Amino acid sequence: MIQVRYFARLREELNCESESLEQVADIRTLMKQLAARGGKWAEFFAEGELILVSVNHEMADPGVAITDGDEVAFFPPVTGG
Amino acid sequence: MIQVRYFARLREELNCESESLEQVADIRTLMKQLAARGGKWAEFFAEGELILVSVNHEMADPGVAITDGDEVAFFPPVTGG
Amino acid sequence: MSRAVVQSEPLDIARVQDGLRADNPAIGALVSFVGLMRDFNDGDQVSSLFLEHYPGMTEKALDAIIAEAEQRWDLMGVRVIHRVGALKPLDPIVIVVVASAHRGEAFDACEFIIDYLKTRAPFWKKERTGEGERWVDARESDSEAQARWKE
Amino acid sequence: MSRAVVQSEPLDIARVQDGLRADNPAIGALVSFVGLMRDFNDGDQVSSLFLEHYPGMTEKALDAIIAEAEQRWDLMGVRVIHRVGALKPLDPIVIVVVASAHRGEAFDACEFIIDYLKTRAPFWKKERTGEGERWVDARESDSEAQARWKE
Repeated sequence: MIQVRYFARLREELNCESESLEQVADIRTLMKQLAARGGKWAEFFAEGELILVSVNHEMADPGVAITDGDEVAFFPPVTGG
Repeated sequence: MIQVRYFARLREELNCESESLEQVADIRTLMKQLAARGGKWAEFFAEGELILVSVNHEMADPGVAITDGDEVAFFPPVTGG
Repeated sequence: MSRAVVQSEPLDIARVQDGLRADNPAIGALVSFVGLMRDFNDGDQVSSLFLEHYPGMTEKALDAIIAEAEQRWDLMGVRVIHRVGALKPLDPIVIVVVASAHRGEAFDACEFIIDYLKTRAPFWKKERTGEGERWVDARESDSEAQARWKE
Repeated sequence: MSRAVVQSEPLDIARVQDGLRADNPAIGALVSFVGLMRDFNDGDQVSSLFLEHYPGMTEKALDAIIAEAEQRWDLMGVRVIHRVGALKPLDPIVIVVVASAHRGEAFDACEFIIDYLKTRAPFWKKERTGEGERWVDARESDSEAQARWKE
Protein backbone atom coordinates (compact mmCIF):
# COMPACT_ATOMS: atom_id res chain seq x y z
CA MET A 1 0.00 0.00 0.00
CA ILE A 2 1.03 3.57 -0.54
CA GLN A 3 -0.24 6.77 1.02
CA VAL A 4 -1.32 9.47 -1.46
CA ARG A 5 -1.80 13.08 -0.35
CA TYR A 6 -3.24 16.15 -2.08
CA PHE A 7 -2.56 19.79 -1.27
CA ALA A 8 -4.00 23.27 -1.82
CA ARG A 9 -6.29 23.62 -4.86
CA LEU A 10 -6.06 19.88 -5.59
CA ARG A 11 -7.17 18.88 -2.11
CA GLU A 12 -10.08 21.30 -2.30
CA GLU A 13 -11.29 20.56 -5.80
CA LEU A 14 -10.83 16.80 -5.60
CA ASN A 15 -12.32 16.91 -2.13
CA CYS A 16 -9.65 14.49 -0.95
CA GLU A 17 -6.87 15.08 1.54
CA SER A 18 -5.29 11.65 1.71
CA GLU A 19 -6.01 8.06 0.68
CA SER A 20 -4.39 4.62 0.78
CA LEU A 21 -3.95 2.92 -2.60
CA GLU A 22 -2.40 -0.26 -3.93
CA GLN A 23 1.25 0.10 -4.87
CA VAL A 24 1.92 0.68 -8.59
CA ALA A 25 5.19 0.70 -10.53
CA ASP A 26 5.82 4.42 -10.83
CA ILE A 27 4.36 7.92 -10.66
CA ARG A 28 3.25 7.89 -14.28
CA THR A 29 1.18 4.75 -13.75
CA LEU A 30 -0.40 6.22 -10.63
CA MET A 31 -1.32 9.43 -12.46
CA LYS A 32 -2.99 7.52 -15.28
CA GLN A 33 -4.96 5.51 -12.75
CA LEU A 34 -6.12 8.71 -11.00
CA ALA A 35 -7.03 10.37 -14.33
CA ALA A 36 -9.20 7.35 -15.14
CA ARG A 37 -11.53 8.32 -12.28
CA GLY A 38 -12.94 11.00 -14.60
CA GLY A 39 -14.38 14.42 -13.72
CA LYS A 40 -11.96 16.74 -11.88
CA TRP A 41 -9.51 13.85 -11.56
CA ALA A 42 -9.26 13.54 -15.31
CA GLU A 43 -8.65 17.31 -15.59
CA PHE A 44 -5.90 17.52 -12.97
CA PHE A 45 -4.10 14.34 -14.00
CA ALA A 46 -4.32 14.83 -17.76
CA GLU A 47 -0.94 14.60 -19.47
CA GLY A 48 0.75 17.97 -19.87
CA GLU A 49 -1.04 19.54 -16.89
CA LEU A 50 1.21 21.50 -14.54
CA ILE A 51 1.18 19.43 -11.41
CA LEU A 52 4.04 18.73 -9.00
CA VAL A 53 4.77 15.41 -7.34
CA SER A 54 6.83 14.34 -4.36
CA VAL A 55 7.80 10.92 -3.10
CA ASN A 56 8.70 10.66 0.57
CA HIS A 57 9.06 14.47 0.80
CA GLU A 58 11.38 14.80 -2.20
CA MET A 59 10.34 16.38 -5.50
CA ALA A 60 9.96 13.62 -8.10
CA ASP A 61 9.50 13.15 -11.85
CA PRO A 62 6.77 10.96 -13.40
CA GLY A 63 9.37 8.29 -14.14
CA VAL A 64 10.28 7.75 -10.47
CA ALA A 65 9.53 4.25 -9.14
CA ILE A 66 7.18 3.72 -6.21
CA THR A 67 7.98 1.32 -3.37
CA ASP A 68 5.51 -0.20 -0.93
CA GLY A 69 4.98 2.14 2.03
CA ASP A 70 5.89 5.30 0.08
CA GLU A 71 4.17 8.63 0.69
CA VAL A 72 3.30 10.25 -2.65
CA ALA A 73 1.93 13.81 -2.80
CA PHE A 74 0.39 15.82 -5.64
CA PHE A 75 0.13 19.60 -5.57
CA PRO A 76 0.02 22.75 -7.77
CA PRO A 77 3.11 24.90 -8.45
CA VAL A 78 4.19 26.45 -5.15
CA THR A 79 3.49 30.07 -4.21
CA GLY A 80 5.29 30.72 -0.93
CA GLY A 81 7.79 33.39 0.02
CA MET B 1 40.98 82.90 -2.69
CA ILE B 2 40.04 79.24 -2.46
CA GLN B 3 39.83 76.90 0.52
CA VAL B 4 41.83 73.69 0.20
CA ARG B 5 41.18 70.74 2.52
CA TYR B 6 42.97 67.43 3.08
CA PHE B 7 41.55 64.23 4.53
CA ALA B 8 42.67 60.96 6.11
CA ARG B 9 46.21 59.84 5.27
CA LEU B 10 46.87 63.06 3.31
CA ARG B 11 45.91 65.28 6.22
CA GLU B 12 48.12 63.28 8.56
CA GLU B 13 51.18 62.92 6.37
CA LEU B 14 51.09 66.46 4.99
CA ASN B 15 50.33 67.68 8.48
CA CYS B 16 47.75 70.08 7.03
CA GLU B 17 44.01 70.06 7.50
CA SER B 18 43.01 73.14 5.57
CA GLU B 19 44.56 76.23 4.01
CA SER B 20 43.59 79.31 2.00
CA LEU B 21 45.32 79.69 -1.37
CA GLU B 22 45.17 82.06 -4.34
CA GLN B 23 42.71 81.00 -6.99
CA VAL B 24 44.22 79.13 -9.95
CA ALA B 25 42.66 78.10 -13.29
CA ASP B 26 41.91 74.45 -12.61
CA ILE B 27 42.60 71.40 -10.46
CA ARG B 28 45.57 70.32 -12.55
CA THR B 29 47.32 73.67 -12.04
CA LEU B 30 46.64 73.51 -8.30
CA MET B 31 48.08 70.00 -8.07
CA LYS B 32 51.26 71.02 -9.89
CA GLN B 33 51.64 73.94 -7.53
CA LEU B 34 51.25 71.68 -4.48
CA ALA B 35 53.69 69.11 -5.89
CA ALA B 36 56.27 71.90 -6.28
CA ARG B 37 56.43 72.19 -2.49
CA GLY B 38 58.59 69.07 -2.51
CA GLY B 39 58.88 66.31 0.10
CA LYS B 40 55.62 64.50 0.90
CA TRP B 41 53.76 67.06 -1.22
CA ALA B 42 55.72 66.04 -4.29
CA GLU B 43 54.95 62.38 -3.59
CA PHE B 44 51.21 62.77 -3.11
CA PHE B 45 50.67 65.19 -5.99
CA ALA B 46 52.93 63.49 -8.51
CA GLU B 47 51.17 62.77 -11.80
CA GLY B 48 49.66 59.32 -11.95
CA GLU B 49 49.27 59.04 -8.15
CA LEU B 50 45.88 57.74 -7.02
CA ILE B 51 44.35 60.75 -5.33
CA LEU B 52 40.72 61.89 -5.38
CA VAL B 53 39.55 65.49 -5.67
CA SER B 54 36.28 67.25 -4.98
CA VAL B 55 35.18 70.81 -5.75
CA ASN B 56 32.37 72.18 -3.60
CA HIS B 57 31.55 68.66 -2.35
CA GLU B 58 31.31 67.09 -5.81
CA MET B 59 33.86 64.61 -7.14
CA ALA B 60 35.98 66.35 -9.81
CA ASP B 61 38.52 65.57 -12.53
CA PRO B 62 41.87 67.38 -12.86
CA GLY B 63 40.48 69.37 -15.80
CA VAL B 64 37.71 70.99 -13.75
CA ALA B 65 37.94 74.79 -13.51
CA ILE B 66 38.26 76.54 -10.15
CA THR B 67 36.27 79.65 -9.29
CA ASP B 68 37.07 82.17 -6.58
CA GLY B 69 35.55 81.03 -3.26
CA ASP B 70 35.56 77.32 -4.17
CA GLU B 71 36.23 74.60 -1.62
CA VAL B 72 38.65 72.06 -3.07
CA ALA B 73 39.45 68.83 -1.20
CA PHE B 74 42.08 66.13 -1.76
CA PHE B 75 41.84 62.66 -0.29
CA PRO B 76 42.84 59.01 -0.82
CA PRO B 77 40.47 56.43 -2.36
CA VAL B 78 37.55 55.97 0.02
CA THR B 79 37.17 52.97 2.34
CA GLY B 80 33.77 53.29 3.98
CA GLY B 81 30.89 50.83 4.19
CA MET C 1 18.85 25.62 16.33
CA SER C 2 17.70 24.54 12.88
CA ARG C 3 18.50 26.92 10.06
CA ALA C 4 14.99 26.64 8.60
CA VAL C 5 11.85 27.16 10.65
CA VAL C 6 8.17 27.09 9.68
CA GLN C 7 5.90 28.76 12.19
CA SER C 8 2.44 30.26 12.61
CA GLU C 9 3.68 32.88 15.10
CA PRO C 10 4.62 36.35 13.77
CA LEU C 11 8.23 36.78 12.62
CA ASP C 12 10.65 38.72 14.79
CA ILE C 13 13.00 40.07 12.14
CA ALA C 14 15.43 41.75 14.53
CA ARG C 15 15.77 38.62 16.65
CA VAL C 16 16.66 36.47 13.64
CA GLN C 17 19.29 38.93 12.40
CA ASP C 18 20.81 39.50 15.83
CA GLY C 19 20.90 35.78 16.55
CA LEU C 20 22.78 35.07 13.35
CA ARG C 21 25.53 37.64 13.76
CA ALA C 22 25.94 37.48 17.54
CA ASP C 23 29.45 36.79 18.79
CA ASN C 24 31.08 36.15 15.43
CA PRO C 25 33.47 39.05 14.69
CA ALA C 26 34.56 37.38 11.43
CA ILE C 27 31.20 38.28 9.83
CA GLY C 28 31.54 41.37 7.65
CA ALA C 29 28.25 41.31 5.76
CA LEU C 30 24.68 40.47 6.63
CA VAL C 31 22.10 40.46 3.86
CA SER C 32 18.42 40.04 4.67
CA PHE C 33 15.36 39.57 2.54
CA VAL C 34 11.93 40.08 4.08
CA GLY C 35 8.86 39.17 2.03
CA LEU C 36 5.81 41.11 3.17
CA MET C 37 2.11 40.61 2.58
CA ARG C 38 0.78 43.20 0.13
CA ASP C 39 -2.80 44.42 0.21
CA PHE C 40 -3.13 44.29 -3.57
CA ASN C 41 -2.60 41.44 -6.05
CA ASP C 42 -3.65 40.79 -9.65
CA GLY C 43 -5.80 43.91 -9.70
CA ASP C 44 -7.73 43.25 -6.51
CA GLN C 45 -7.63 44.44 -2.93
CA VAL C 46 -6.59 41.56 -0.67
CA SER C 47 -7.79 41.59 2.93
CA SER C 48 -6.12 38.44 4.25
CA LEU C 49 -4.04 35.46 3.25
CA PHE C 50 -3.91 31.84 4.33
CA LEU C 51 -0.64 29.98 3.87
CA GLU C 52 -0.84 26.21 3.57
CA HIS C 53 2.24 24.00 3.55
CA TYR C 54 3.29 20.34 3.55
CA PRO C 55 4.55 19.61 7.06
CA GLY C 56 7.56 17.33 6.99
CA MET C 57 8.45 18.10 3.39
CA THR C 58 8.70 21.88 3.84
CA GLU C 59 11.53 21.75 6.37
CA LYS C 60 13.40 19.22 4.23
CA ALA C 61 13.00 21.36 1.11
CA LEU C 62 14.28 24.48 2.91
CA ASP C 63 17.22 22.59 4.41
CA ALA C 64 18.15 21.29 0.94
CA ILE C 65 18.06 24.82 -0.54
CA ILE C 66 20.24 26.15 2.28
CA ALA C 67 22.69 23.26 1.86
CA GLU C 68 22.97 24.02 -1.84
CA ALA C 69 23.68 27.70 -1.13
CA GLU C 70 26.36 26.71 1.38
CA GLN C 71 27.98 24.55 -1.23
CA ARG C 72 28.07 27.37 -3.80
CA TRP C 73 29.22 30.18 -1.53
CA ASP C 74 31.43 30.60 1.53
CA LEU C 75 28.85 31.50 4.18
CA MET C 76 29.02 32.03 7.93
CA GLY C 77 25.38 31.54 8.75
CA VAL C 78 21.94 31.20 7.19
CA ARG C 79 18.42 31.42 8.61
CA VAL C 80 15.12 31.00 6.80
CA ILE C 81 11.90 31.52 8.75
CA HIS C 82 8.57 31.17 6.93
CA ARG C 83 5.13 31.81 8.32
CA VAL C 84 2.09 29.62 7.72
CA GLY C 85 -1.57 30.05 8.63
CA ALA C 86 -3.51 33.31 8.62
CA LEU C 87 -1.75 36.57 7.65
CA LYS C 88 -2.86 40.13 7.06
CA PRO C 89 -1.36 42.97 4.98
CA LEU C 90 1.98 44.31 6.30
CA ASP C 91 2.82 40.96 7.95
CA PRO C 92 6.24 39.52 7.15
CA ILE C 93 5.74 36.19 5.33
CA VAL C 94 9.34 35.06 5.12
CA ILE C 95 12.77 36.20 6.22
CA VAL C 96 16.04 34.97 4.71
CA VAL C 97 19.25 36.12 6.42
CA VAL C 98 22.74 35.28 5.21
CA ALA C 99 26.02 36.14 6.94
CA SER C 100 29.39 36.08 5.24
CA ALA C 101 32.84 37.62 5.45
CA HIS C 102 32.22 39.67 2.29
CA ARG C 103 29.09 41.17 0.79
CA GLY C 104 29.08 39.67 -2.73
CA GLU C 105 28.57 36.14 -1.46
CA ALA C 106 25.92 37.18 1.05
CA PHE C 107 23.89 39.00 -1.64
CA ASP C 108 24.09 36.14 -4.12
CA ALA C 109 23.27 33.44 -1.58
CA CYS C 110 20.32 35.38 -0.14
CA GLU C 111 18.77 35.96 -3.57
CA PHE C 112 19.45 32.35 -4.59
CA ILE C 113 17.68 31.03 -1.50
CA ILE C 114 14.54 33.12 -1.95
CA ASP C 115 14.43 32.36 -5.71
CA TYR C 116 14.61 28.63 -5.01
CA LEU C 117 12.16 28.82 -2.11
CA LYS C 118 9.63 30.46 -4.46
CA THR C 119 9.68 27.49 -6.85
CA ARG C 120 10.68 24.50 -4.71
CA ALA C 121 9.32 24.82 -1.17
CA PRO C 122 5.79 23.44 -0.74
CA PHE C 123 3.84 26.53 0.35
CA TRP C 124 0.56 27.68 -1.20
CA LYS C 125 -1.18 31.01 -0.74
CA LYS C 126 -4.91 31.47 -0.69
CA GLU C 127 -6.08 35.06 -0.58
CA ARG C 128 -9.36 36.66 0.39
CA THR C 129 -10.61 39.53 -1.78
CA GLY C 130 -13.96 41.31 -2.10
CA GLU C 131 -14.93 38.52 -4.54
CA GLY C 132 -14.23 35.72 -2.07
CA GLU C 133 -11.28 33.35 -1.67
CA ARG C 134 -8.88 32.27 -4.42
CA TRP C 135 -5.66 30.30 -4.73
CA VAL C 136 -2.73 32.42 -5.87
CA ASP C 137 -1.25 31.31 -9.19
CA ALA C 138 2.46 30.64 -9.52
CA ARG C 139 4.34 33.38 -11.34
CA GLU C 140 6.24 32.78 -14.53
CA SER C 141 8.76 35.39 -13.31
CA ASP C 142 9.59 33.17 -10.32
CA SER C 143 10.52 30.25 -12.57
CA GLU C 144 12.67 32.59 -14.62
CA ALA C 145 14.36 33.96 -11.49
CA GLN C 146 15.21 30.44 -10.37
CA ALA C 147 16.46 29.41 -13.82
CA ARG C 148 19.12 32.17 -13.70
CA TRP C 149 21.08 30.14 -11.14
CA LYS C 150 21.42 27.02 -13.28
CA GLU C 151 25.02 26.43 -14.16
CA MET D 1 13.50 62.40 7.50
CA SER D 2 16.49 62.36 5.19
CA ARG D 3 17.14 59.09 3.42
CA ALA D 4 20.87 59.23 4.22
CA VAL D 5 22.21 59.77 7.72
CA VAL D 6 25.77 59.92 9.07
CA GLN D 7 26.00 59.44 12.81
CA SER D 8 28.40 58.56 15.61
CA GLU D 9 25.68 56.81 17.65
CA PRO D 10 25.29 53.02 17.30
CA LEU D 11 22.96 51.83 14.52
CA ASP D 12 19.55 50.47 15.40
CA ILE D 13 18.98 48.07 12.50
CA ALA D 14 15.45 47.03 13.45
CA ARG D 15 14.32 50.62 13.83
CA VAL D 16 15.54 51.55 10.36
CA GLN D 17 13.83 48.54 8.76
CA ASP D 18 10.58 49.00 10.66
CA GLY D 19 10.52 52.71 9.88
CA LEU D 20 10.89 52.09 6.18
CA ARG D 21 8.13 49.53 5.79
CA ALA D 22 5.66 50.89 8.34
CA ASP D 23 2.16 51.59 7.06
CA ASN D 24 2.82 50.87 3.38
CA PRO D 25 0.99 47.65 2.46
CA ALA D 26 2.14 47.99 -1.17
CA ILE D 27 5.68 46.98 -0.16
CA GLY D 28 6.31 43.31 -0.95
CA ALA D 29 10.07 43.11 -0.50
CA LEU D 30 12.57 44.58 1.91
CA VAL D 31 16.27 43.93 1.29
CA SER D 32 18.86 45.01 3.84
CA PHE D 33 22.61 45.06 3.83
CA VAL D 34 24.46 45.47 7.11
CA GLY D 35 28.24 45.97 7.03
CA LEU D 36 29.86 44.86 10.27
CA MET D 37 33.25 45.55 11.77
CA ARG D 38 35.45 42.45 11.56
CA ASP D 39 38.19 41.71 14.08
CA PHE D 40 40.62 40.61 11.38
CA ASN D 41 41.92 42.39 8.26
CA ASP D 42 44.89 41.90 5.94
CA GLY D 43 46.34 39.20 8.17
CA ASP D 44 46.14 41.10 11.45
CA GLN D 45 43.91 41.17 14.48
CA VAL D 46 42.08 44.51 14.62
CA SER D 47 41.00 45.83 18.00
CA SER D 48 39.24 49.04 16.98
CA LEU D 49 38.44 51.27 14.05
CA PHE D 50 38.11 55.00 13.56
CA LEU D 51 35.92 56.23 10.72
CA GLU D 52 36.69 59.67 9.35
CA HIS D 53 34.44 61.39 6.82
CA TYR D 54 34.00 64.70 4.99
CA PRO D 55 31.05 66.43 6.66
CA GLY D 56 28.93 68.23 4.12
CA MET D 57 30.14 66.19 1.17
CA THR D 58 29.26 62.78 2.65
CA GLU D 59 25.52 63.44 2.88
CA LYS D 60 25.49 64.87 -0.65
CA ALA D 61 27.35 61.86 -2.03
CA LEU D 62 24.95 59.43 -0.35
CA ASP D 63 21.91 61.37 -1.55
CA ALA D 64 23.26 61.31 -5.10
CA ILE D 65 23.79 57.53 -4.97
CA ILE D 66 20.26 56.99 -3.65
CA ALA D 67 18.82 59.28 -6.33
CA GLU D 68 20.61 57.29 -9.02
CA ALA D 69 19.23 54.01 -7.64
CA GLU D 70 15.73 55.47 -7.62
CA GLN D 71 16.12 56.45 -11.24
CA ARG D 72 17.21 52.95 -12.25
CA TRP D 73 14.65 50.94 -10.27
CA ASP D 74 11.08 51.34 -9.10
CA LEU D 75 11.56 51.67 -5.34
CA MET D 76 9.23 52.43 -2.45
CA GLY D 77 11.78 53.56 0.08
CA VAL D 78 15.52 53.72 0.75
CA ARG D 79 17.54 54.38 3.90
CA VAL D 80 21.31 54.54 4.28
CA ILE D 81 22.77 55.06 7.75
CA HIS D 82 26.54 55.14 8.16
CA ARG D 83 28.48 55.38 11.39
CA VAL D 84 31.54 57.56 11.92
CA GLY D 85 33.96 57.85 14.83
CA ALA D 86 35.19 55.01 17.03
CA LEU D 87 33.95 51.46 16.40
CA LYS D 88 34.78 48.04 17.81
CA PRO D 89 34.45 44.53 16.34
CA LEU D 90 30.83 43.35 15.86
CA ASP D 91 29.58 46.96 15.51
CA PRO D 92 27.40 47.64 12.46
CA ILE D 93 29.22 50.21 10.27
CA VAL D 94 26.54 50.81 7.68
CA ILE D 95 22.99 49.74 6.92
CA VAL D 96 21.32 50.02 3.52
CA VAL D 97 17.61 49.15 3.37
CA VAL D 98 15.55 49.15 0.18
CA ALA D 99 11.79 48.58 -0.10
CA SER D 100 10.01 47.69 -3.31
CA ALA D 101 6.91 45.93 -4.60
CA HIS D 102 9.01 43.03 -5.92
CA ARG D 103 12.24 41.47 -4.77
CA GLY D 104 14.41 41.68 -7.89
CA GLU D 105 14.49 45.47 -7.84
CA ALA D 106 15.12 45.63 -4.10
CA PHE D 107 18.09 43.24 -4.34
CA ASP D 108 19.66 45.06 -7.28
CA ALA D 109 19.18 48.54 -5.82
CA CYS D 110 20.56 47.52 -2.41
CA GLU D 111 23.71 46.00 -3.90
CA PHE D 112 24.13 48.96 -6.28
CA ILE D 113 23.96 51.43 -3.38
CA ILE D 114 26.55 49.67 -1.24
CA ASP D 115 28.86 49.12 -4.24
CA TYR D 116 28.73 52.84 -5.07
CA LEU D 117 29.06 53.90 -1.45
CA LYS D 118 32.27 51.85 -1.22
CA THR D 119 33.93 53.81 -4.02
CA ARG D 120 32.21 57.23 -4.01
CA ALA D 121 31.26 58.27 -0.47
CA PRO D 122 34.05 60.09 1.42
CA PHE D 123 34.68 57.78 4.37
CA TRP D 124 38.09 56.53 5.47
CA LYS D 125 38.89 53.76 7.92
CA LYS D 126 41.85 53.76 10.24
CA GLU D 127 42.34 50.56 12.19
CA ARG D 128 44.26 49.74 15.33
CA THR D 129 46.21 46.47 15.38
CA GLY D 130 48.93 45.06 17.64
CA GLU D 131 51.43 46.95 15.43
CA GLY D 132 49.75 50.33 15.95
CA GLU D 133 47.39 52.35 13.77
CA ARG D 134 47.10 52.17 9.99
CA TRP D 135 44.87 53.55 7.25
CA VAL D 136 42.92 50.88 5.43
CA ASP D 137 43.74 50.65 1.73
CA ALA D 138 40.98 50.76 -0.86
CA ARG D 139 40.18 47.38 -2.38
CA GLU D 140 40.50 46.67 -6.07
CA SER D 141 37.48 44.37 -5.70
CA ASP D 142 35.35 47.35 -4.67
CA SER D 143 36.17 49.22 -7.87
CA GLU D 144 35.34 46.11 -9.86
CA ALA D 145 32.04 45.71 -8.01
CA GLN D 146 31.10 49.28 -8.83
CA ALA D 147 32.15 48.96 -12.48
CA ARG D 148 29.62 46.13 -12.97
CA TRP D 149 26.78 48.67 -12.85
CA LYS D 150 28.04 50.84 -15.69
CA GLU D 151 25.67 50.74 -18.61
